[in-house]
Amino acid sequence: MNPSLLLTLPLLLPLYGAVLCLLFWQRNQAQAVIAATVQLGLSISAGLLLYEVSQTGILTTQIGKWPAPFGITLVSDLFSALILVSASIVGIAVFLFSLQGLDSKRKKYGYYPLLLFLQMGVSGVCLTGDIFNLYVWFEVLLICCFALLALGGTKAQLEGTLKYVTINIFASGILLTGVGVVYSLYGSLNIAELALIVRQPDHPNLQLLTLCSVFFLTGFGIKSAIFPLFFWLPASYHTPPIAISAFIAGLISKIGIYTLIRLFTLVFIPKANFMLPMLLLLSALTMVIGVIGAAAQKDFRKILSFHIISQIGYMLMGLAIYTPLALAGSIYFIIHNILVKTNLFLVSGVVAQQHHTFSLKKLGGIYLKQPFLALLFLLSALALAGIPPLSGFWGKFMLAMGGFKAGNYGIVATSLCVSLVTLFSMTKIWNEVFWKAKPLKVSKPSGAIPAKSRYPKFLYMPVIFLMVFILLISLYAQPFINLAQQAANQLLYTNSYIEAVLKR
Amino acid sequence: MKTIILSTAIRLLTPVFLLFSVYILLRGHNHPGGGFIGGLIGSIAFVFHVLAHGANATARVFFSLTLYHHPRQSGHSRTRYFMQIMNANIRGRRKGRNMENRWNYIFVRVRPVYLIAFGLLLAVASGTIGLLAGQPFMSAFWLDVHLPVLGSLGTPLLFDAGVYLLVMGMVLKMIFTMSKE
Amino acid sequence: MELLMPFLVGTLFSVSLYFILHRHLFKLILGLILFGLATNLFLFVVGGITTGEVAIIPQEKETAEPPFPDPVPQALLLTAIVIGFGLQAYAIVLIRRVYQTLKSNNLDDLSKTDKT
Amino acid sequence: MFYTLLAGLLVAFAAPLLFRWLGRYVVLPLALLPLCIFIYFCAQVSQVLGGTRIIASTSWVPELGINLDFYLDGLSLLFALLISFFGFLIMIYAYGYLEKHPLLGRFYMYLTLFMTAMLGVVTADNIFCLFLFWELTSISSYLLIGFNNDQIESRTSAWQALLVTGGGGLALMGGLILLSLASGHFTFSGMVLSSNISLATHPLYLPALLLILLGCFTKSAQFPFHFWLPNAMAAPTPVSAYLHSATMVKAGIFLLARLSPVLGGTETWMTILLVVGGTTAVVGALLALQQTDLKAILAYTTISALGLLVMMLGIGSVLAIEAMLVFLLAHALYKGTLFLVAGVVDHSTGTRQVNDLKGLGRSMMYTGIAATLAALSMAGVISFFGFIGKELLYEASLESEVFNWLTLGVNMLAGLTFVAVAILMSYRLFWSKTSKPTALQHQTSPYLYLPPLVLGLLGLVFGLMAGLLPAPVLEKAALSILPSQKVQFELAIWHGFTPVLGLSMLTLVLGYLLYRFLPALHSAAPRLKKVYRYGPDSMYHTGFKSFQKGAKVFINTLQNGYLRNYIIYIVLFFCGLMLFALWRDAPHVNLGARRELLDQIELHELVLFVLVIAALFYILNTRSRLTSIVVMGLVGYSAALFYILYGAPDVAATQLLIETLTVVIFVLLLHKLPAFWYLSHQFRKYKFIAISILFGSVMTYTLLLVQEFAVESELKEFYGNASFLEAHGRNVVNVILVDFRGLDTLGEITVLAVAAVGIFALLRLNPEKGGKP
Repeated sequence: MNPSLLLTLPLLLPLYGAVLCLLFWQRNQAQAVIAATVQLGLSISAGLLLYEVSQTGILTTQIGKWPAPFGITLVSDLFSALILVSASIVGIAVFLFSLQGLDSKRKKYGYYPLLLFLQMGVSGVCLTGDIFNLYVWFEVLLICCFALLALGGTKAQLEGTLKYVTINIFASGILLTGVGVVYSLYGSLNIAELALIVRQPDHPNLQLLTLCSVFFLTGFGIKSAIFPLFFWLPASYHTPPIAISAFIAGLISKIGIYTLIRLFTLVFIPKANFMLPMLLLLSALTMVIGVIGAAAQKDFRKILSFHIISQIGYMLMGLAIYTPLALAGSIYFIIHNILVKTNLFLVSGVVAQQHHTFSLKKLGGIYLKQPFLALLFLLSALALAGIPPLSGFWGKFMLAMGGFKAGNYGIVATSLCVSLVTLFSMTKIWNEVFWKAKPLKVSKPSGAIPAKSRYPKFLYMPVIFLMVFILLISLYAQPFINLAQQAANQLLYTNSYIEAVLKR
Repeated sequence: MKTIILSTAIRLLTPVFLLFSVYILLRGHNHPGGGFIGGLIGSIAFVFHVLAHGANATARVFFSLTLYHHPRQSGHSRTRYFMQIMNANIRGRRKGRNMENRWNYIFVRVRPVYLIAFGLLLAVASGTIGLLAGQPFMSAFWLDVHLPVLGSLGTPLLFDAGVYLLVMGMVLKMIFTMSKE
Repeated sequence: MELLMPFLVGTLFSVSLYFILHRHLFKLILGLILFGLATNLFLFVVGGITTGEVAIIPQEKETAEPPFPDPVPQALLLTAIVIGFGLQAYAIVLIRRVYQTLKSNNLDDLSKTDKT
Repeated sequence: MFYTLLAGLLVAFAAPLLFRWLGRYVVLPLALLPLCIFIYFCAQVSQVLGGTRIIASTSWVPELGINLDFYLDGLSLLFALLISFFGFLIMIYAYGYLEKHPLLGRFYMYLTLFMTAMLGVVTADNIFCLFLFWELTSISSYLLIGFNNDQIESRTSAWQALLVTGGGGLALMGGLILLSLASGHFTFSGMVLSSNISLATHPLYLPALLLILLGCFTKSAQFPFHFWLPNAMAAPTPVSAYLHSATMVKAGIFLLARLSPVLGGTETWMTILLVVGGTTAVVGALLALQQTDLKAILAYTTISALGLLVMMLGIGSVLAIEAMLVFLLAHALYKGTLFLVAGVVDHSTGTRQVNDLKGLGRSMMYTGIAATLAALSMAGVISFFGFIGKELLYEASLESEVFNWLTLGVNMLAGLTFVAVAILMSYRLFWSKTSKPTALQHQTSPYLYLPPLVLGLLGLVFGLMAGLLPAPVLEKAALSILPSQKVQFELAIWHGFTPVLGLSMLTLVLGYLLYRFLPALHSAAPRLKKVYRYGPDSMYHTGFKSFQKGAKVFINTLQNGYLRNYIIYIVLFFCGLMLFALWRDAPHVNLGARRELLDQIELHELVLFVLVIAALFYILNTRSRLTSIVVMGLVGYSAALFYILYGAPDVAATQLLIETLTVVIFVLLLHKLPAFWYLSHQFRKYKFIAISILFGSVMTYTLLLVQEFAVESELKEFYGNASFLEAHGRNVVNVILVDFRGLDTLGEITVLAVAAVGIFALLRLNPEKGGKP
């Protein structure tokens, strides 16, 4: 297939979909139909892209036919294609959930177009090969997240969004200055060309590369919620309805880590300076503090939210170890986490729909009443905790193996300890929500959760849908691990990327 | 703000501003200007109108269209009927023998959100043309004509026009919503 | 002026950060806007500033002849300004809604969602 | 073999469905499964004994060395037979035990899952395949312990067991990875084949060994991780009998045995195993004596027995391995029986307290017989299999190279306890004379007493025909543990009058005396509570609670809800890194070289500069909101002036218009707010000023530095050349925006569109106006 079509479809489909949704403003049925079509098309095109990339190697297209460093490049290697595919899967699941799991008011005020714009932003971030364009797509992501997080305007949402907005605008500013500095020092915006430039041993500004990387580490560090920069996440992710927070929590923070990996393998090679030990330290702290935070929570969604941070630490760990195996572990872990985290959020949504609360204290008895839901939760939770043969194990295993091979014993030890605490917090939810008998006091429906839907069982659909994929990458892990390893190799041996983009 | 002079001035100035904004849009490719600046100027024209007259008035004046029509009477010629309709719609005169109760109208409201959608659609569609022709997205196509203000005609201009519409729609949407608060 | 601009940008950054750290909502939004301004100016200055020339090809020529300012930072800046406007407009509205809903303009009152 | 496991998994997951269709007859297919598996493994016996190694291998993730490799040697076979046979009996027993339980289907699911996992553990060749099943046993054990999920004790115990064994599992994972790195193999068979001395001197040997031992010790309830096992007795009795006495806890022993040809033989291995095993045996025995709950007594004696097994592995001689294997089998048989008996008693009388139970022999005769058979084996009475085990234990201890008297002492102590407990479990419960035997709530069903009876009898049969039945399999098993040694088993009831026989007799006598003292010990037990406060169980609970509390305090301090603190962390992080990078890598700014630039500054520039700075300082101090807006607008317009001064008319126009719009929005939205009272920073003002200045200075310095090193971009030239000729536009900036970098603009207008939608939703959709959102 024509690569320019393949590469632009993930951008164009949601964009056209969103435009159509805007034209059918406030007509929920029509918008749902449009969104459904787009989700389907998006996953097909992402799947085709992945297939094509795995068959023929890195694909590129030059927007506007302007040659490489001058026009904007869209480029897809295996890593981005994998992320896109998982994003589209999550998109379908969240869309299915929103059909019954979101109130019609929120849908009326732009839920579907916002979701589609958000997906467009995700595609843009994954596909772009230009550092300023990356910034632009991140802003698209950001504004969509703002709008979605505050959609509905409850007190908690507004409070959370305010913190999210402030800190993320700050991050965007830092990123923008970083882009300016990079352009000024190296005279290019094209990531591949930058990669080429920083690999010239005699470039006069090479010593300033670390300085540039600090901007991007901080900027994307904030967006991906690594240790001292994560505070917006636990403040905001648990406030909106599940149909929103599942997508944002499941996907968006991983997009930040995706970018970090992309830039720190291509441009800001951390090998030569203090960045690598720095990243190791950050990943360890992120893991530990995230998991401690999760252990302290007493709310279904808050546990899950805080947990994201800890898992981000794992993803950073692969980058910090900087070997193909560890990086493959990170990639696999990202995909696993996108699917599993979203699924856990969706489960919490199903639970909340019927019990009107997320508080561990008030929930209970689901194990007896809804054994199937309990099974779905248990599988996801164990996958998150990295119990073999579920997906989390593979990622963890590759990271641990990579860490040991590289001699980074400390970080592996930390990650294993953290994984125990993960098990602790997941089983805490299991104990309280599923095993414990339901407390007699029945809680009233509160704002963030829609009233009972007509087809409560329909909410199982997205959970089952995601579970199929989780089990697929768990039990039939080999092809995915293989892909992750190839992706990691593409990332670390940058020549193929540079050649594909610059055609040199 | 609501002094009569000012509001009259704004009423008169708004179309001027709008024309100016279109001019800025069109010359943007060769001189300072372009879709953004044009769109912003155009929207600022509306903003002042909103500040002076309120959002509802602006919406009524600029963004809604009432089309009057009536069934053609058997004795009237086609030309006369046409004149009547034109009279009614453009000059606002809906008179005529036994006509008072026969006028029907169609009310069309252009919501700013449609402007946004249409602008975005225009912008992305101008890029898609290249894609459909088997070229990369946003590949430019130029017509071989040369116009005085515009210079050449091509898809990038379409793109810029989309930007113009979207910016205008966005600002209008915001201002309308805010002033109704 | 090339040497003075960094100090101006630095001052802008300082003032904006000071406002962002303030616990009054209104000051927060002022801070955010000034911060956006500071980043834009930073981008502009870092792209190199030259006086007098513009990046427009004169009628009689076919290519731009040096000296002309680098158009790339300008284009980036334009994009950044507009994006910044979108974000800021949203932030302003958000702050108004926060004030309306939570009945406070003190940021210190907004610490409920974080607590366990 | 692979299909056996697959069948197990499938049946396990089908169990709840089968339960829905078949009701309580679900037991039929589920009991049939272990029976079939047992028969399957029986059919393999002759091959294995003949020396063939049965291998089944399925490729799974070869990239990581993780494949589903299985093999069946003597050791696996012994365990597999044990597991499947026990599994069969337990399935039947569970049917009697949980006859009317509504969740019987799920129970069978977990139990079958566990059985399959256990079979996987013992037949795995690939170390990570073993790990997979190892974790599966932990999980299924967790689900089974918490089976009475409405009771808080069950939940807590299940959680404890999971965390302890799960933690051990993670250590094991680390250890196995290190082991595979050190040895270069992913399979046990590969490691054993290439096993040489070099592994012991490998730098990774010690960490790998320690981690693996940690995993094994937690699983096999070795001191100080033994505490979860007695608590796990919250599970229904079939579970306790199956998992926590006969099989799962022996997974650790199994792995130690499996790895002893690879890791064993070093001094470290020996010392750790002897010390830990010995301590566990003693502690288990001492604690068992103080218990009055039947299952607790059995649990602690199990711990003690596990300690003995570990000790024997530590000694590692042929005799010790022989002793270990025999004792393992004997223990599984009698302890399983006794657990089942305890379950029957509990089920029929409603209590497990020793002091409330008396004279049950008449009402539950078959159970009593089973208990007696098992107790005789446990006490090590001649002609029972337990006797052979005990003899061998003593013999091996005496022959041990190190600590031989100490190991013998430990063995004796454990033996005494076993005798005392055995008397308690049989004589005291069933046959002691009493005027008021404990009344039964209901009759015992044959499903409940037949399985223990079979097991008990098996103890006698194995004892009598020791050389015939179990010996060949055990011998093969020993061969897998000691591949390089010559192993010859001669199991017999009668060895003649040896010192060891004397010791056995002595144990019996002393054990009886100990039994007489049991009531005294029981009454003394409450006084020892103080000691337990420092025991590992209460340490666990204290640690657990303080971890949760500490985590809460910690996270509430860090994530305290104050936005400005978050910003401060971020800014400090950024500035710190920047300063470090500047200090470490970057050259210094050389302002002196650029001094002449200062002379080029024109007056209007300077005025503008001063104006902006002044405006900024003014805005800092003003209290009026309107003034702030105006001044802010002024600053924005000045920026536009700068843009126009330095050749960016498009940017300037945009900035101008946008500043205007911002001011309008401000006026529209914020002027209606009620007059705001002034909120000062109070005390922290200076801190904030310092941080702000730090941030500003870092940015200034960076800017100055970057200016110095800026390069001319090739983009500029290209755009300058191509703008008109190829893109048909003279305004290069605009051409970049709509053509060269049109995608940026597309993204940008998307931002605007989303902002508009978001603002609309934010202002229109709120809970106060439209009811619930």
